[in-house]
Amino acid sequence: MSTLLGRLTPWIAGAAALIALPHVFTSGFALTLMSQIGLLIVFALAYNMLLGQGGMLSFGHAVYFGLAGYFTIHYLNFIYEEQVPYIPVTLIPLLGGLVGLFFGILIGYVSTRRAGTTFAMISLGFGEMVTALTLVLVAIFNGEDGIQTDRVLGEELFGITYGPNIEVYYLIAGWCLVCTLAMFLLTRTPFGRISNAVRDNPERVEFIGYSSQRIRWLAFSLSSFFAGIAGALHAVNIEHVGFEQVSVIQSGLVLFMVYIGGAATFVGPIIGATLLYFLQSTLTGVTEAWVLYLGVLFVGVIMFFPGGLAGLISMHQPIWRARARLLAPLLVPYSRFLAALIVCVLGCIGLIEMLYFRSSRLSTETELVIYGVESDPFSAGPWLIFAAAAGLGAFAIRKTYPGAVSAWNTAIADARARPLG
Amino acid sequence: MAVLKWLRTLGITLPIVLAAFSARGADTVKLGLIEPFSGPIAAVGRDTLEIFEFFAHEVNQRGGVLGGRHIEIVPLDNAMNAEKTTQQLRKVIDDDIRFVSQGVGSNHALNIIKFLTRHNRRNPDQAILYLNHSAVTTSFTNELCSFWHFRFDANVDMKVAALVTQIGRDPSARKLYMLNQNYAYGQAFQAAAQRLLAERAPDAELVGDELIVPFGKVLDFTPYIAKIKASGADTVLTGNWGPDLVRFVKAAAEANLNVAFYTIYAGIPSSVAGIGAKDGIATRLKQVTEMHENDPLYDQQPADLLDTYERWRQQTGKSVYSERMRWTIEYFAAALDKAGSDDPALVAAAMEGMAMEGPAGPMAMRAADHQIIFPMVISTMTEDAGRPFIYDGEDYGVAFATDGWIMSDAIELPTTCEMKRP
Amino acid sequence: MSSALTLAGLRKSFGAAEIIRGVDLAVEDGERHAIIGPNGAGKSTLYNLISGRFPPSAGRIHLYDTDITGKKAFDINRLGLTRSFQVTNIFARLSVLDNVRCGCLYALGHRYAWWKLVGRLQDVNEQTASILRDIGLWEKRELPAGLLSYADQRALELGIAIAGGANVILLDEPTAGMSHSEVEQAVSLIRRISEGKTLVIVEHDMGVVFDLADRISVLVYGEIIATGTPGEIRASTAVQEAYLGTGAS
Amino acid sequence: MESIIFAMFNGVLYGMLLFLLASGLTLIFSMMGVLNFAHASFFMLGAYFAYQISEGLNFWAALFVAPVIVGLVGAGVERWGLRPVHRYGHVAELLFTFGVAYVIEELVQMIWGRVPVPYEIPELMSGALFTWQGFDYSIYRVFMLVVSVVIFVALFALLTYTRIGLIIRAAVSDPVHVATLGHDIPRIFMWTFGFGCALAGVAGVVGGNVLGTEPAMAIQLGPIVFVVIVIGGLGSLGGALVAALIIGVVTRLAIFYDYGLGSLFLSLGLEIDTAGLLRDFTRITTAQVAPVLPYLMLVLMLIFKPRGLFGTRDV
Repeated sequence: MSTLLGRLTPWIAGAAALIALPHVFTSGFALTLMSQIGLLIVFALAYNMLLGQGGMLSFGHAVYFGLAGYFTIHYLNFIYEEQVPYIPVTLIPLLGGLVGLFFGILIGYVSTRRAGTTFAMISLGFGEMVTALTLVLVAIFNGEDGIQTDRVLGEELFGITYGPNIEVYYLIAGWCLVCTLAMFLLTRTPFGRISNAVRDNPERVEFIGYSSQRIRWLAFSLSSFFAGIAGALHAVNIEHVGFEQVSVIQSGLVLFMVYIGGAATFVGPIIGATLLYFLQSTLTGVTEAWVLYLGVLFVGVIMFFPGGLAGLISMHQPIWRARARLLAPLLVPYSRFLAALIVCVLGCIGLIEMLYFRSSRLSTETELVIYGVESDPFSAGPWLIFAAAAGLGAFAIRKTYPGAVSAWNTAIADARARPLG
Repeated sequence: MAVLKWLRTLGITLPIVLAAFSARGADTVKLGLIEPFSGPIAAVGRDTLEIFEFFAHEVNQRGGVLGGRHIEIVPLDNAMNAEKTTQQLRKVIDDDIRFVSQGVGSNHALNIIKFLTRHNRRNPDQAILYLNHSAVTTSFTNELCSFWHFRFDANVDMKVAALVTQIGRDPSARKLYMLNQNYAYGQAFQAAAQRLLAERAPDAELVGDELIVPFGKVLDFTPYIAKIKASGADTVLTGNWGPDLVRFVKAAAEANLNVAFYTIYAGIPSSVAGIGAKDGIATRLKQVTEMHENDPLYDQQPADLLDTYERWRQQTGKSVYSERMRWTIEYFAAALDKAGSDDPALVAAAMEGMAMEGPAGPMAMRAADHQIIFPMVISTMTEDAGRPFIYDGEDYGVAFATDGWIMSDAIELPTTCEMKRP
Repeated sequence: MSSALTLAGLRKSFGAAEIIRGVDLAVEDGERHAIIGPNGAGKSTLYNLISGRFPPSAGRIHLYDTDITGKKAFDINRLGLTRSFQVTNIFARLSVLDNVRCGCLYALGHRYAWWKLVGRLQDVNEQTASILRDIGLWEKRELPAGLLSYADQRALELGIAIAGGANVILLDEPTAGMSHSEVEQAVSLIRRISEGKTLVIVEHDMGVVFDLADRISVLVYGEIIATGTPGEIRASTAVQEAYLGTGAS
Repeated sequence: MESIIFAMFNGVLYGMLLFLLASGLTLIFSMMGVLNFAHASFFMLGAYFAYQISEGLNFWAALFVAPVIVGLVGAGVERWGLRPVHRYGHVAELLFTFGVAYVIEELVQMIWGRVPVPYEIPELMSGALFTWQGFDYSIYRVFMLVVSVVIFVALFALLTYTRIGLIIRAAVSDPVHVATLGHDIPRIFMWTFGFGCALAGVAGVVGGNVLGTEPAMAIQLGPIVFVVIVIGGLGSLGGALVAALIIGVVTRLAIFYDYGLGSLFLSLGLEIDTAGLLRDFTRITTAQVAPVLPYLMLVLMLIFKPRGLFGTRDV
């Protein structure tokens, strides 16, 4: 019983957090932010069924997210016009999931015949094609304007109308929890394990009785199902869907979320979706260079931490499990490295902000405040300071990095040397 | 050289900002500006912000509104993404901002209209008013019209009406070729032109009518140029903007296609910069606007307005190319004063029917649908016609010269709006 | 007597080069059959043809009475033929346990199931555990397979191959690169797991071959020049000349 | 008949520009197995560098200097970016270049601003060379064609007949072996990548002034280039050429023979409600969907011939 309780603990804690959050952050902005994060978590986890679990890199997964969104909006509008059977809004996401599943099965059949780079290119091709079609088929997609709806269909269970945003938040939170649990359990099924096996070694799988193509197709379809649920939730939350939602930009964003969060672990996409969307929503108002920072972060993660943020955490898990005290010797070398990293990053940010200010400043903006200090990008002082910080930081990174690595190596070797228990 | 320019502008603007900062503490009337300030078309959003801040500052310098309160522009980035627009609207509600403006992207405009319709119905005490400075979809002041929406730009149909009227006057426009972007806006342009051509330009024959996949998907326009050439057209009428306009015009110029281009958006900075002087002049590129700097009427504007324009050019290194954004602020200020309150419902009521002196005669905010009606001018890109087009301090070596004015009566179209007032 | 595996007139060309030049071979049900030959004789290619990695250019392959010529690898596997690889071919990021588990899922009828949890599949758990103990990796079951030592990875390779309980097992140089003591362990392991099954083994270590095999076939330049008991092969002058002779002297 | 030839000639002109872009991508892919998502970004860099250089000097200086700079940037990206990622496999490399594309786009905006730059065709070549069907072909159009053909021939000759080509081809099929012969494979890869990027740079120099030089040009052009090399068969230079020409000609013909899909549906006996949600299908013409056709061809190709026209190997 205690192990069952232990396993359920994270889920109960997660549910409790989802219930409590809107009482902590009460503003409408925060509520929208959390609602979006909730549905993006579903989308990111769905995407990771491809990338992290199945080894398929897709540049066009927003297609299923967006098409489900379009369908949802149309369906809600049709309910108003009484052309289709009534479905309560609570269950509408399921409908979106089925739409995603339908297109996933259809398009997946063609695209999963190949893996690796070719698969990536096909997904890009489909993404481009569907985006172009949303602009051409005006009656269905209404071009750039997109389509709108009113999510309030009337009273449902317990008098919920989904008029107030808090009700939509709880709708999303509920679906997010259910989908997360479902996708987590999926990783523990025969399908989930073989999907991992296909990722690691598609050829070998063929010699233990499995068609790797069939597995990819199944993974693709199921992933599209969950992406469809996320798309429907998005449509209900925003009451609008437009071509941005199917576009390659949206696909790229979810890729960034999953990869930066960490594709190799289950929680990675959750971390990535939360962190990136939060940063995106708050930083865009602060700095113009946000997209550049995002790109650099992404490239940096690929080059230095291919496991993503969650990977950084989970690489310490064996040490932690073996003996928590083994983590202690890591503290000093890690903080040295971190300090160097922070100095370098702060210096670089300063330089970039000044460059942006010089190239695209508005005449109504006359001063640049970096880290609370007014920095004049037209005098040498700030340039020298930030360049020095960046340079010294980079130098210090080179000096401290090997120390951090060797500390980890020692710790992990110690941890592995201990018997299983 | 560039550094010098920056230093110069810094010297000019520093006192203004200091003044602005001293005003920050006071109780301001906030106007949220929801535009893309990041992402691929951030330039358009940021230009808008600059104009709004500049002219809001002008109003504040004159003594502000409502007996000394200042107008504060609150930039809200939507990154050209619909969900971000909604999110920013919720922020607007959080921060108790009661007036918003937007204009880049009619999809966002539509979202704002729908959102505010719902919000204002549910929360009449916290109603929010939307001042649309540039989103041109005609239906916003027809079947989708709302009491909470005011448009300070001509809609597509009106702009097409102006262009078609001018084509009717142009004796060299005999064979007309239309090419538009295949989405809501381009189709509306096409439909309006088809409707108005027979009536206003009976001598012009429509020899081609084409729709293309929009948003930069067409990389090479030469096949279209070949078709235009084969059709014998002497005039092209297009609503294209962005890369779809730039590549179209450049391809025509390169093939020495001898036609005149009637467009809406040839004169905005990204078009001028992308097309360049040589190709623009070769294709006799025309635009329809509310005003331009080289029109004879320009110099007859009130002296203080000319002063303001001159300051604008000095401070920003940019030409004056969107008068309507100035009006938006002016209307806003005048309506606040007329209402004597910053209650959006009262301000909206005050704005209805409000008249103001435009650059070429009176203009009015039609009460029936909240569409502004004003005279428009068609102008052609030329090499030298007085004030050259400048942007970010760069002189593009071109200017626009007036072809003719289309007065309000020719632009004013009937509306189907059934306005519901609270 | 029924044959477990029958090759008839098998040929394979890559471009102009013919690698397999008409192989006829019948492996009896339940026997341990070794295929030996110099490097480049086409042993791995022969395995690839049998297991369905490539289709043959000509000829037929039968698994018992079923014609498996040109069938897909997974179809052949489902009919009861499994193989290991000369170059270690495992699922590097999965745990050792999951590697073996994946090997038996299909055979135990769980196929593509996405509605059952692997942890709850009693039959799979039991079979996985018994194979892990057999190959001596039970203690290391939670390690990612990529972190295993070379010898352990070879053992795991074998474990994945036999996990499905296939009747016909093709092993490709299972002891390659092992130390002397490791080889001994491997041989006893192979003997154990092939009990009651049909085994075909390609091997360079002649000790292993003569120790294990009931019969031996000699493949030289894409042709089988001799088939017989270890004694017959040892005595064959043709084999001596073509192959063993060079090795013996 | 002449109009068909005319449309096809236009298609060839456009196709050769596509090929010019695709050639560098194909080269990099066939040597390194890396699909460079940032390829169109290097194309964009070529256009911007060319603009900057032709502002200061002239077009001819830009034509030779800009690609060299782009090539050096590309080699730098390979040396300090791609090489460390190599050990994580091709998908990681693809992701890396995807990220690089983002970064380059932002850097371009940071340096040159967010509006297009006025990079124009040199005065000398903007005149008409000949007129066909009343359509003036500028000297520049033909110049572009010549550059593309020269590059194709030179590349082909380089790979087929020179020692470097031999080493490069050997390095692809058996890198370990070539390394034991004393060739520095990482170095070869670095310069291959740089050279491929330089080719994209050349395309940027000659294409930037025709297409318009702006920050979004990479993202608009990138996907179509991938379509070219996938249809042609990954890694096949000849395939890329044929695919580029096919795409050029097909899209041209689709615009020229403006055929309505509605009439196609009618001839198939399908009736579509002209007011319903599917009404657009009756209205659409082939000209309107011309830019989508390459993607459609890509999908069809992958269904019926997954390796592409001339592809010899899987990815």
